[in-house]
Amino acid sequence: MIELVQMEVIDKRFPGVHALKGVDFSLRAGEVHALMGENGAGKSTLMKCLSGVYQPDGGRILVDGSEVALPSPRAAQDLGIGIIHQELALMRDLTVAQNIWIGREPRLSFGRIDERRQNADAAAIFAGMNVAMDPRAPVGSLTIARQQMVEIAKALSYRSRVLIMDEPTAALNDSEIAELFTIIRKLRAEGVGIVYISHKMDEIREISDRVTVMRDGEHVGTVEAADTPISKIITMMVGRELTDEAVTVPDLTIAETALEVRNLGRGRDLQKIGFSLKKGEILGFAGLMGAGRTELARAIFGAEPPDQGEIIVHGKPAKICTPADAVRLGIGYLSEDRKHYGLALGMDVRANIALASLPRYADRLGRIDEKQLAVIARDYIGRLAIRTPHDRQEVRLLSGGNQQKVVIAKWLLRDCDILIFDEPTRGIDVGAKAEIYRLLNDLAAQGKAIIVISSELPEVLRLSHRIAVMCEGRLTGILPGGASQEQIMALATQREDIAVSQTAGEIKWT
Amino acid sequence: MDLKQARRGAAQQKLLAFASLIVLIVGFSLASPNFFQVSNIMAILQATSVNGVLAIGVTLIIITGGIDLSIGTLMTFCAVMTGVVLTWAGMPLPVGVLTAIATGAICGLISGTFVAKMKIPPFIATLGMMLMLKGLSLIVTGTRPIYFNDTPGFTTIAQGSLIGRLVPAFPVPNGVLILFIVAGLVAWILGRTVLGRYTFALGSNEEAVRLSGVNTDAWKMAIYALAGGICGIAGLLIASRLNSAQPALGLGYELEAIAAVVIGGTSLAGGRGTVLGTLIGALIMSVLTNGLRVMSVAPEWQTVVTGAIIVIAVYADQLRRGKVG
Amino acid sequence: MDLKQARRGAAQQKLLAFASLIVLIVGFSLASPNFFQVSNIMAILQATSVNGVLAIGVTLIIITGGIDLSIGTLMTFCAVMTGVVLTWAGMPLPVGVLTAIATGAICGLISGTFVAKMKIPPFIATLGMMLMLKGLSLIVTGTRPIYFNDTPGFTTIAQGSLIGRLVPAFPVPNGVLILFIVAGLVAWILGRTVLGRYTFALGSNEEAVRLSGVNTDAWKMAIYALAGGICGIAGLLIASRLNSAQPALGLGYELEAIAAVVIGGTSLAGGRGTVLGTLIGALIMSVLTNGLRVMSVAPEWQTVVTGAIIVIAVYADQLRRGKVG
Amino acid sequence: QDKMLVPLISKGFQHQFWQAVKAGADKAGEELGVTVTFEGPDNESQVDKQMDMLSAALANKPAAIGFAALDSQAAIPLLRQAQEANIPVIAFDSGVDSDIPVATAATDNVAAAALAADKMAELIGDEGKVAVVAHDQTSRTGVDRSEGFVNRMKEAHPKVEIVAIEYGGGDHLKSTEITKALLAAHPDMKGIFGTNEGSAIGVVNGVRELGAQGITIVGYDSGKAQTDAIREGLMAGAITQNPVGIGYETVRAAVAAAKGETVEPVIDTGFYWYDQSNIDDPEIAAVLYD
Ligand SMILES: Nc1ncnc2c1ncn2[C@@H]1O[C@H](COP(=O)(O)OP(=O)(O)OP(=O)(O)O)[C@@H](O)[C@H]1O
Ligand SMILES: Nc1ncnc2c1ncn2[C@@H]1O[C@H](COP(=O)(O)OP(=O)(O)OP(=O)(O)O)[C@@H](O)[C@H]1O
Ligand SMILES: [Mg+2]
Ligand SMILES: [Mg+2]
Repeated sequence: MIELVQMEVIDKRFPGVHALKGVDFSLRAGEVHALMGENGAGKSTLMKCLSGVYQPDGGRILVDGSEVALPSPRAAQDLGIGIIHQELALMRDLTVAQNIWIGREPRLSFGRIDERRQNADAAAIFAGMNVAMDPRAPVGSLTIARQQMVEIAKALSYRSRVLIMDEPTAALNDSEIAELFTIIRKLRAEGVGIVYISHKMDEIREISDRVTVMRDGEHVGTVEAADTPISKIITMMVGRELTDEAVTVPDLTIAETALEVRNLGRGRDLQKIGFSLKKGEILGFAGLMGAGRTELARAIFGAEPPDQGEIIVHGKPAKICTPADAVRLGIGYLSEDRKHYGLALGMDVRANIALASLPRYADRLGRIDEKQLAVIARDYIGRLAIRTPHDRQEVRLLSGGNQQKVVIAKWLLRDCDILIFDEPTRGIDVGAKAEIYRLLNDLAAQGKAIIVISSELPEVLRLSHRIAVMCEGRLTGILPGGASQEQIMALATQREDIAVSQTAGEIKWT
Repeated sequence: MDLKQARRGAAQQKLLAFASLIVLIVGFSLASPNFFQVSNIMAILQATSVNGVLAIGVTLIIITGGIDLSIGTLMTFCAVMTGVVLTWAGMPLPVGVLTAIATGAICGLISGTFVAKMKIPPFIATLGMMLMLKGLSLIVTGTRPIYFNDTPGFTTIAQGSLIGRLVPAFPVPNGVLILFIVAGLVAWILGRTVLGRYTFALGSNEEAVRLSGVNTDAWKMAIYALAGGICGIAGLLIASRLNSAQPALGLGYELEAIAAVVIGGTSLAGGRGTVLGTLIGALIMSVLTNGLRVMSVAPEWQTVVTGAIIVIAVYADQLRRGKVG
Repeated sequence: MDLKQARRGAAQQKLLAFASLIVLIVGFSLASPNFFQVSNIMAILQATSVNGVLAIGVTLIIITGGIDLSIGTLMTFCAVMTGVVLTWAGMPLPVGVLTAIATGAICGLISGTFVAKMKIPPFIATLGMMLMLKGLSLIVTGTRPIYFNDTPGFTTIAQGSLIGRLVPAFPVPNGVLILFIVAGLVAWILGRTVLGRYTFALGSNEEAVRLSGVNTDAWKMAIYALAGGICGIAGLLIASRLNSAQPALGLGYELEAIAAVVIGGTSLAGGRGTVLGTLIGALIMSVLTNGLRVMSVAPEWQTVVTGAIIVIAVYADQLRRGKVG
Repeated sequence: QDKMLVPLISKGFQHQFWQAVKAGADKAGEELGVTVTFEGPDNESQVDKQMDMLSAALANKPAAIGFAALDSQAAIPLLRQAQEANIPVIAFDSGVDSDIPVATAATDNVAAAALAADKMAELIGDEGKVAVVAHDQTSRTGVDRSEGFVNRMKEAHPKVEIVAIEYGGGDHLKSTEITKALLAAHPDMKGIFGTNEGSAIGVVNGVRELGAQGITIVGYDSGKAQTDAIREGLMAGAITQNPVGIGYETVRAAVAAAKGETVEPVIDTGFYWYDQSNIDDPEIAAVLYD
């Protein structure tokens, strides 16, 4: 049987990095082929070779059994190969529809664009995806999750024979993931070959037919998904077994309150939010996409100050107008959008890790103690297993997951008393995820107060001592740790017009 | 619903962008009775025409995230080539018009090739062009102006008034008419056509456009060529106004045009911008210069006041957009 | 190991960055026996000093992703204020030196405030400053130059030669010494200090820096003030060379300085840049101008050749970095 | 507003020379009781900027206008507009090729530069290499002065070789660098002519910085730096026009024309050679400015 795509002994080097070491990969028509591996294993690089973004240094690529040259993304598209890139490749100043149809605009005479048809076509795609999206909204104004939906819609619009999805669900919530899977199943039935990259193990189980695992730029093995247990795949990926721990809720009755938020609000995005957070506590925030969790975090952190309400830090009312104020008070915020809000991509790993703590490592003349920073950077690179040739590598050259680890390292080094992590494990592999969970638990044990916002319910459940749930800019309830998924979902979908009756755990309504 | 609100907001914003301009006009009218006279208003419009056309051309390039420093000397070079064709070779007027536009487009294409194919930063590519064209204009003309005395009707290109013939009360010079036609055309291109779409897309995220399979290099070159052609029109206008091609002219015009673009709200980072904004920016600058002159402000104070008002106008704009807390 | 390799690569690159410069120098030396003479080399260095210092100042701002058009007229304004203090008020020399630097720093701080606090795009903020300072220099002086005849030793700031006294064979003028001291200092600030680190970080991703809890506005203002202070030094140099503060000078110097920065490989998009590159860029420009003059190339051809060589030099640089396929 | 308004549109305003013209114009304005305004573009290539200034001046309905044309042809439509509005135009500094101006108060730059050439030749012994550092390659004054100098040399002093004409835009620093490059290229250079104040001072600076000996410098216009250089002996001498006189005569003629009196069509304000020997003569001192 002729494979739809056959990649043979693909080799790719970057300065200082041997990213692909003779990797084989094949894709059949009508299958979902999961590509797994730790951060920096070479998954994205392999797929960029297949989609014409990179030219491999060695090996060959066959489509329908004949060797092809892929000198440009255009060439790949012409062969029916479409890709959703891990790092969103969108034009922020253009609208949703304009982004989707870029390069293939429906034209009228004189090079005019048929804007109406373009919008209608885009709307049709979103209708097919079961997503409510205005095709005329500028992409820059969307949250990262919704931008991800745009990327998916764009990839679907190509009607490709080969569809590569590089972590399409990293920013998505369970319900959106479910919608996406419906689409994927439909495409599979139509005979489309799909390469699916994800770090979410449960998804692999659910959607994939075959699984290929990569490690350190090498092909480890390809197995049938149906008869391979997840633990086996994990072992193939990380070379060891991982044990999954359950959350243990510590007794915090005598602990001091670190942060208290009262009646916080801003316009319609955030309404009358109140909660408190104790030292040593991990408070999880759950909610659907657009519930306002990010907005809340940004409001507390002073990135976009609230219109009303009080924030009390360590028992004292605080006035937080800028992030600098927040950090001075010992509050740190790890953004969900690392590319735009987390990293100075053109700077090296060391500088990024130090970015929030520089003055601490400088003398009175402002001289930076580079030696010490180097030691620290290497320490974090080791502890978080950041895959980089050295600590002076530019961050933009790291794989997505490794970039995320750099942002985490930045906030760990800053050593804040109150830490807000917004989607901290986005794009991070299972091994490293376990490591980060352990780190968060340790921090809590040291008496730090931690907020974790996550769209992955298992993550919220695995970490949180208490679980706050938001819906449409309101805090609909706070559940105790270990609550069931159903309880959370009930609160997450509690619309404003439905009277608030059910409460679980302590809820502050003001 | 939300979208409608947003649209209404945007429209209001555009209307408000006139605010600084209106304030200036009202202020000067109150300060001097000679300011708000038909002939002076026409003089202001006429003074806007060349800078306005240049600014519209460079708006295109700035939206792609680039910059063009050669527009001033390119304008001159186009004027010179027109002089060569019309006065020295004695060709008929339409050939001269075509020469100006073609010269501009070709030089723009060369700049575009430097930028797109040779990956030379736009600043350097067009700085090089600026110097080369400056020298070439002097070399071609032998450093002397070329006069258009032998081409009847040449001065009417900018100085005549088609509108004035129809409506004698509004003797809008043709140069201004041409400015508005160019503005309309470019606004249409930007808003409705594929070229315009790619202009914005390139400035927004060039890599993403390339990854979408678009031949970004070719489009970029097309945009530079278009901008060059527009500089050619500016060359015609200035030549017609001065009834001569002045080979030493042009240096410094790029700064003025870029200033008009930026005052008009287009970001030098690329990805956004409007022709209307540029037009308003250019008008603000010429109203300011003319008004201060009519008020007989001492020239050294004119510069100070111009600088201050530019800063204030843009600050007001930022306040309005809610960018400043 | 990998790191070492990377470092060696970077070092090689830096060495190679001299390539265009070396090619130019060798070329001119072969073309004219009068070019490679101690006195002419000193003249080239001296000619680099003012532009070089300005370029180093604006390098800082360009790395933050900004631009400063006011450097030329600010330099003049600093010279004028020094004249006011030294000649009109008869203060001693060190007060004059301090005045120049302080004036520059204060004006830089004002530009920085426009940019950081009032969110005015740097292009407009500094364009406004440029015009205001231009006018102010004329107003303060009453459009007359201020001479430094009453301040003994003022001309030695740029024209004397400390090194020449020690090593008579190398009469490096003090102006050049000052250029290199400024270069070393700024390179140190950029490479080793918190201020330098934030300069790069602001240009790389300002929002990320702000969300790291850094008071970005304050740092940005500090950077503009530092750059302004450096313009003050340039003002001292030019005043010392001309033994006078010429109020009408300065316009156009900004473009030359920015060109040196960009030729030196600093990106106008911000986030990257080196002082060494800027220095080389400034040297390329003055070697080019001087060499063409020494070769007695006709002035109009000088501009053409300069434009072409700038483009070629940067293209060679892009080839070397493997940016062009 | 009963006072007469007489705007002067010049070729510049920042240079000392133009300030001296302005001073003369202001003096006449005071004496005759009229309001004088003075304006000009930043440099002499900005022909169209000057047009805009002229039209703004016309908008104020002046009694008469003084105009130093950067390009006479280009100004004709506006001058015609002035004529139609019965606003008399007085040309100053250099003539306007048209019959619209009722009078012209100007210096004969060609003749003045020729005098500079004669003096230069005399000072260097009628042979050797000479260079020109000019302020502008295209403006009337720039062309007249450099060509006047060069042509006179060719005609009357064939053994003097003009080795280079460079243009420094009247910028002191650029002219300094040019001079240094010229001296590097021609170590046997005998003399340099600077065609305006900025160029001449630049030449003096360049020679001083290099410490070159035996270079004969001839300048143009005055200003403190130039008069100092002449007193010190660094500069051999210079041509001076009578800028104060130009300004004064322009306004005087403008007022006369506005009142309908007849005015002399050509007012030659003259030029002078000055050097160490006559710099303090009252006749010379009166036309120098600093
Ligand atoms: N342009 C580049 N220059 C240098 N190194 C690169 C470049 N692109 C990728 N790399 C390196 O190649 C390796 C493989 O990266 P890749 O992005 O393929 O990883 P990945 O498997 O997709 O990881 P993740 O799960 O984190 O997305 C990484 O070590 C990365 O740092
Ligand atoms: N479906 C939607 N329609 C319109 N706007 C939305 C939608 N989803 C999100 N938004 C925008 O996002 C804002 C809240 O998003 P925010 O990022 O704070 O939510 P979140 O709970 O963190 O979800 P996410 O998982 O997207 O990060 C809303 O105020 C709204 O402007
Ligand atoms: Mg990846
Ligand atoms: Mg969020």
